[in-house]
Amino acid sequence: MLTLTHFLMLSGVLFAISIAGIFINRKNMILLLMCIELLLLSVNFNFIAFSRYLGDINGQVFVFFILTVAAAEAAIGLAILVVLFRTRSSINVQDINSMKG
Amino acid sequence: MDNILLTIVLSPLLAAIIAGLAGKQIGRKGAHTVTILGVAISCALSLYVLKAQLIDGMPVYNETVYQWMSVGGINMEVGFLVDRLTALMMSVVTFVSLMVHIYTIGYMHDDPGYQRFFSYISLFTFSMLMLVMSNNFLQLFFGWEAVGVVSYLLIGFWYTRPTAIFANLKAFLVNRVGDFGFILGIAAIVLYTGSLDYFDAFVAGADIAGATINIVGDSQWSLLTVACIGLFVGAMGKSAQVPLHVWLPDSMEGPTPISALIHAATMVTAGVFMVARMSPLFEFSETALTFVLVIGATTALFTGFLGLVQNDIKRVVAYSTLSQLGYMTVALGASAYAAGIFHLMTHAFFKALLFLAAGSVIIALHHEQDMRKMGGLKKYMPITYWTSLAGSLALIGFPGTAGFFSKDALIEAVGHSGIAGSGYAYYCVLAGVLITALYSFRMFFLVFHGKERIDEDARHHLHESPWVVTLPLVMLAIPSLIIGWPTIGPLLFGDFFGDAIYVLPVHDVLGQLGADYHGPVAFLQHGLQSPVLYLALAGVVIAWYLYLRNPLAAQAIKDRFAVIHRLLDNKYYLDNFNEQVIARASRLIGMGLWRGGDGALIDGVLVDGTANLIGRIAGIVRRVQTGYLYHYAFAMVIGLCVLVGWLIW
Amino acid sequence: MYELIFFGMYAFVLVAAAIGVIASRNPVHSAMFLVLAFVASSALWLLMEAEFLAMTLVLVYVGAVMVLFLFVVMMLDIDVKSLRTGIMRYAPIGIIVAILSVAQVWSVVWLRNSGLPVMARPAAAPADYSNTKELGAVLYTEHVYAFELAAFILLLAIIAAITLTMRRRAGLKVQNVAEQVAVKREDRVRIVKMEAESD
Amino acid sequence: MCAGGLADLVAREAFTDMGLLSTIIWLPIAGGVVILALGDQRARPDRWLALVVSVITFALSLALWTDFDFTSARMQFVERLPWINAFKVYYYLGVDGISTPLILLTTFLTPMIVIAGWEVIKERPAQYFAAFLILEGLMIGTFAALDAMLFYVFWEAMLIPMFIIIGVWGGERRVYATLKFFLYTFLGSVLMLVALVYLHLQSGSYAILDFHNLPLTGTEQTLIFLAFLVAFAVKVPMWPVHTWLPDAHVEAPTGGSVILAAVLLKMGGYGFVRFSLPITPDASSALDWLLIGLSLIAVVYIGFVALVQQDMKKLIAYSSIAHMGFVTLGFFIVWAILANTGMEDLGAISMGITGGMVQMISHGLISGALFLCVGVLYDRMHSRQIADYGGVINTMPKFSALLVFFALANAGLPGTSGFVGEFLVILASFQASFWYAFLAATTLILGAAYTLWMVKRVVFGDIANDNVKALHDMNRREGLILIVLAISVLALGLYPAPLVEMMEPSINNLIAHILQSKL
Repeated sequence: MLTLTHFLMLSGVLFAISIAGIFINRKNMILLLMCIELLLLSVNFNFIAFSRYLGDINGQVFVFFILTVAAAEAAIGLAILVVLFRTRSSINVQDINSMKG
Repeated sequence: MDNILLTIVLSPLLAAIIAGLAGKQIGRKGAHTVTILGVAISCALSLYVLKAQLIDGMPVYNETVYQWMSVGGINMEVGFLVDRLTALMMSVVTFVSLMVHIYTIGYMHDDPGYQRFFSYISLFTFSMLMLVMSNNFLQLFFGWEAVGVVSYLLIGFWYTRPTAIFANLKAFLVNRVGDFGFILGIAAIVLYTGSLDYFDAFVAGADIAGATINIVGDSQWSLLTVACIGLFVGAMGKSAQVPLHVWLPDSMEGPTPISALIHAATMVTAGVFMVARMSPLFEFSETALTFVLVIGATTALFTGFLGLVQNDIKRVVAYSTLSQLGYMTVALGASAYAAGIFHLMTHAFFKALLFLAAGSVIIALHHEQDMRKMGGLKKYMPITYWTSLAGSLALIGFPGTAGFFSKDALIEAVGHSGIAGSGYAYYCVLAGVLITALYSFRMFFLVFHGKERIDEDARHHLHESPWVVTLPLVMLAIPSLIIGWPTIGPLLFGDFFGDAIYVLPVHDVLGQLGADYHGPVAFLQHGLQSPVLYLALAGVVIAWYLYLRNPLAAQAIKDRFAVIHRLLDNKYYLDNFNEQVIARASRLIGMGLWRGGDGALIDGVLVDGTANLIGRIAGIVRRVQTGYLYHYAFAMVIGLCVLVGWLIW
Repeated sequence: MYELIFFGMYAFVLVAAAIGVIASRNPVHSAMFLVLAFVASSALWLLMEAEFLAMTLVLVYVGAVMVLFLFVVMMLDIDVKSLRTGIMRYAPIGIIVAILSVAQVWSVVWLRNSGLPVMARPAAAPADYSNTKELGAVLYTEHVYAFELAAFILLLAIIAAITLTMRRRAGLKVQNVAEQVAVKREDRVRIVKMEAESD
Repeated sequence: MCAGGLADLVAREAFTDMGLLSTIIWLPIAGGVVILALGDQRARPDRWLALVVSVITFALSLALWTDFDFTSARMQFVERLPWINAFKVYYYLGVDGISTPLILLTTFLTPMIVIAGWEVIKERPAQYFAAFLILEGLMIGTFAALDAMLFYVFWEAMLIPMFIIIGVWGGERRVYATLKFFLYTFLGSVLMLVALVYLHLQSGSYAILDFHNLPLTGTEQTLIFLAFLVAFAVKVPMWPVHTWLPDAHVEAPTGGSVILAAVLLKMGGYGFVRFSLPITPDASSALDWLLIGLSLIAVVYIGFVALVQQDMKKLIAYSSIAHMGFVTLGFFIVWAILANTGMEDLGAISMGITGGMVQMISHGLISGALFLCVGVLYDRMHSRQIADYGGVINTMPKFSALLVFFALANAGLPGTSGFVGEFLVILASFQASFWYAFLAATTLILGAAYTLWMVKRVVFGDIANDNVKALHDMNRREGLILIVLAISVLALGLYPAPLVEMMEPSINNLIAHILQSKL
């Protein structure tokens, strides 16, 4: 029997993997962006699963919006990345430290 | 009457405005024409008002011109109170002012600030009239300050001279110290009467005496005494009484005409006038009267001493003014208000005369003021010589001159007074007579007699002054000599002042003298027997001996009493005290409060201290903020984990 | 039963792909793994009868966003080596946090199964059911404001991306259309008065 | 006047349309925005537009005076529109005898500032003029707002243009000064916001007039009073939270100093009479010793500090603090008078509060004029140090005459407006205690000392150096503004009755209100 639990656990695992990814690939900005995509994916999983099991279509609407925003975020994030690379020839997060007091 | 009074006040003001603002357009001639015209109108109308008061029996005029404002039921108005006292003052002020205006044409004729000067002195006339004609304390204060300001402007008339601008600041500040007391005195009266009007205060005079005020601890002071002393502190500032007299000698930095007008004849007597005007209040406070008496007596004698050692001709006259102001004040303290006013009037004439004569000498010598560089001017400047002689005789109280009548009566009155301190005051004024004669004739002899010590090139140009200078001298010499004869009777012993001056029967020394009064001639005869005359003559003789006959003796005395001479030369070290102690202490306090209070304590500890504290804490905390994005991300994620863990626990 | 098998299969692929994303040395590989993860999720979403979103995920993400990623990854000359130095420094914490979060999810949904597992599985939708239509029905009515806003955000993202990355290189020859249109006769033709030559 | 009167002063149901007050608030703001939009152009339309707008605003504001009902304490020219319904916030404007003079002062001074900056501002002039116009609208709004939220919005919004004015056109240490200015004032006003919100929660309304009638316990009053005190004391500014003012003044451009001294400081005084006194009368009564003490410290302490200043602007700034001490002294002397005279001596109380109000108006004119004078000198010599001057009168006689006049007015010369307030407050404080009056009256000496000493060193004397020698007298533009100010200072000094009459009903009403205990 395929239950909600399956999906929730799957999304939890996915979430955990992407968090681990953030820790591991902390310097590589592209991978960070990818990990964020994965995070959002796991969230979407939850939304769709609940939408399905609770019979509420609004959950899917939410996913729709998340996808939109995520796409926009990816576009801008990559644009920033490109600009960053142009100015610093590196996408190492360690180099982006002007926030350091 | 309204229109006449308004014209009296406003015509000098209008003239001042025209000369001041349109000075360039109307030129020199226009400026002096318009201002003299303004003051002449004023003078003529003042005399008319005096006549109306004296002869036509005009009732006391007391009307409001306009309401300045009304706050909390207290009406603050501008209005005129014209009685005989006011009318007399108006006449004296406008007459002397007119003389000074005319004199100025000659004295200032080559000064670039010609129009400005005329504007100022007309403005002064306006202010002084506002002061004497006021019917309430507000306007009195207005006039009081306004004359102070014009005096400030005039002392600093030659604004490029460092001494002049020092003197005018000093004059203004010392006067402000007086005004400080003055405004407190006014406030004390308002506290009781709830009104600024003279009459409300006068009517309540006896009642206020009963009221008390809590000042130090639980001791109850008489409100009236506080008010009167406050008012008198104002008078001390304006009328240059010890210890607030220090500004007057320095004020001689101003042009001589204003020394005559403001610092001899009119403004400095405002305090005397004011106390006389407030007689219904002062009468009820013995303490205040004693205070007045002692201050006046001290001023009369001790500033006279200073006149002995001065070499600047104007300063000698200035110290003699101080001394004479002391005399007037003594009269006020002895409740002989009429005598004070009488002396004020005669003094206005002869002191203005002496100043103008000094000015005449000064211009003849091209602004040389040091008496050691004069001498023997008699033959060069006969008119000035004779008029000076008249002035000096009047000053020392030579029998028959105006000064004789006023001073003699004044001293007699003090002698009869029973107010505490009158004994001290009596000896002070008697000794003062000798001193007065001494320094007056020292100056007279040094300037007009003896060896000529004049610069060679100055001697070539030496000649009598033009008529615009000598005319006022003559015009002032005449009243200086004779005005005492017709006026002593009504002014002192008659009913001249009517209700304007109020004296309690207990204090009425003039009334006692009046019992023995049988006309001026008899007064003169009586005067011949009093010590006053002989003291004055002794003074003249000593002066003659020391400065004409045997100048070496003067030097010997100076050497013998070097300590005293140094004390006098340094004006009892009062100026040094003011500058070194008071002024410096003020600056030090200011510096301390600024650097210490504002800078170190408030800004340093409170403001910047807080900022620094935050900065320091932030300095520790900011190490957490590595600036690496992933550290923030880690923190978020770990925080999320902790939060969720806490939630599901 | 088939569903469970399919779920297991795709879930395995998804997890494996996700691990591949975070673990592979080459960013290109990561991107490819991410594509795989998306496709697997899309299949899982189909299992949950979210057809429209599943398709959108494939179209938008795999088709557009991931291509973008790939472009960027390939275009930029990234020094992968330096990025991978010290990679294991934070790995322990990462793994601990990951395990912790899995444990937390697990504890919520499994151990303290607060009624969730027993929630009845909804019946499959009938054949004429259109997920797209359902979604559209709420999207254009209830959520129309949000929808418009999303459109606006996308527009903003486009503009932002363009303005961020656009640059004018020096020496590049470009047309300035506005200047061309605004040109005046005086700028181009100069009429010179000359004496007529006699011969 | 019944004590519950203030709330009845306005017909509450009336939802009136936008009217005169809105016009004079928004016209300058709109003008400012237009100027910003036009930007700097060679033809300099900005300054002409600024001048026209500010003059029109002033002309319109004169209607506040001509149409003012001098007999009533009611709010006049009331406008009330719903704004944020959920919180019962209204766009609620109205003026009485207390706020009208301050509004007129604002509209009167703004054209002066525009003219003063005419040729002087070289850098971003359009933004400069726009900032002042917007500031003008916001200041009028603050004085006219009868809704606490609206008041707060205007109050805080004012900081922005002022911050920009000092920060952009200021002197060398402008960053330090602006930061200090901003933090000080902001800290104060945040506490005020807390108090306002609390009052709203208690009364269910944001109308200031409702706050006036709100019964509050002693503790509540004390806390609210202290919150207000911080806000207003910073603005006034009172000792010891005054140190931002000298710095801000020194760094601000001339126009900024003028508006800061002339109007912004009055916000604090206005706040005391509009908020502290009527909303928390019992706390004001209980804590009046604190306010009187601080005011007297301001008069004496600051007087000494002003004496030793080397910088003209700093000196005038310190003298402003001392003069504002008179304002707060006049406001809070009320209970001391009652305690001393033992009777309901409303006359003296009214003298104190009226004196404080008149002092605010007068100080606005005089300090504004003095800052303009320093500006005239600064534009020529680029120095504010007294030591760099000397003998200015030789080269600038007309200017010197005006400077001396304003200096004397600053020293409280009778016949100028500076005297009126000081006189009334000294009279009133004597009713409370001899020593209060004694300390207050020291300003006669100190005020004259620091002002005239500066005048002596700057104006009089021989020409001090070649720079002074090269000075040229003021031009027509400078002459115009200074003469207009001189005339108004003189007019107010010689005939203050219209001003006092305008304030009288409102002040009487205020007194009746604050003497009624809320406990």
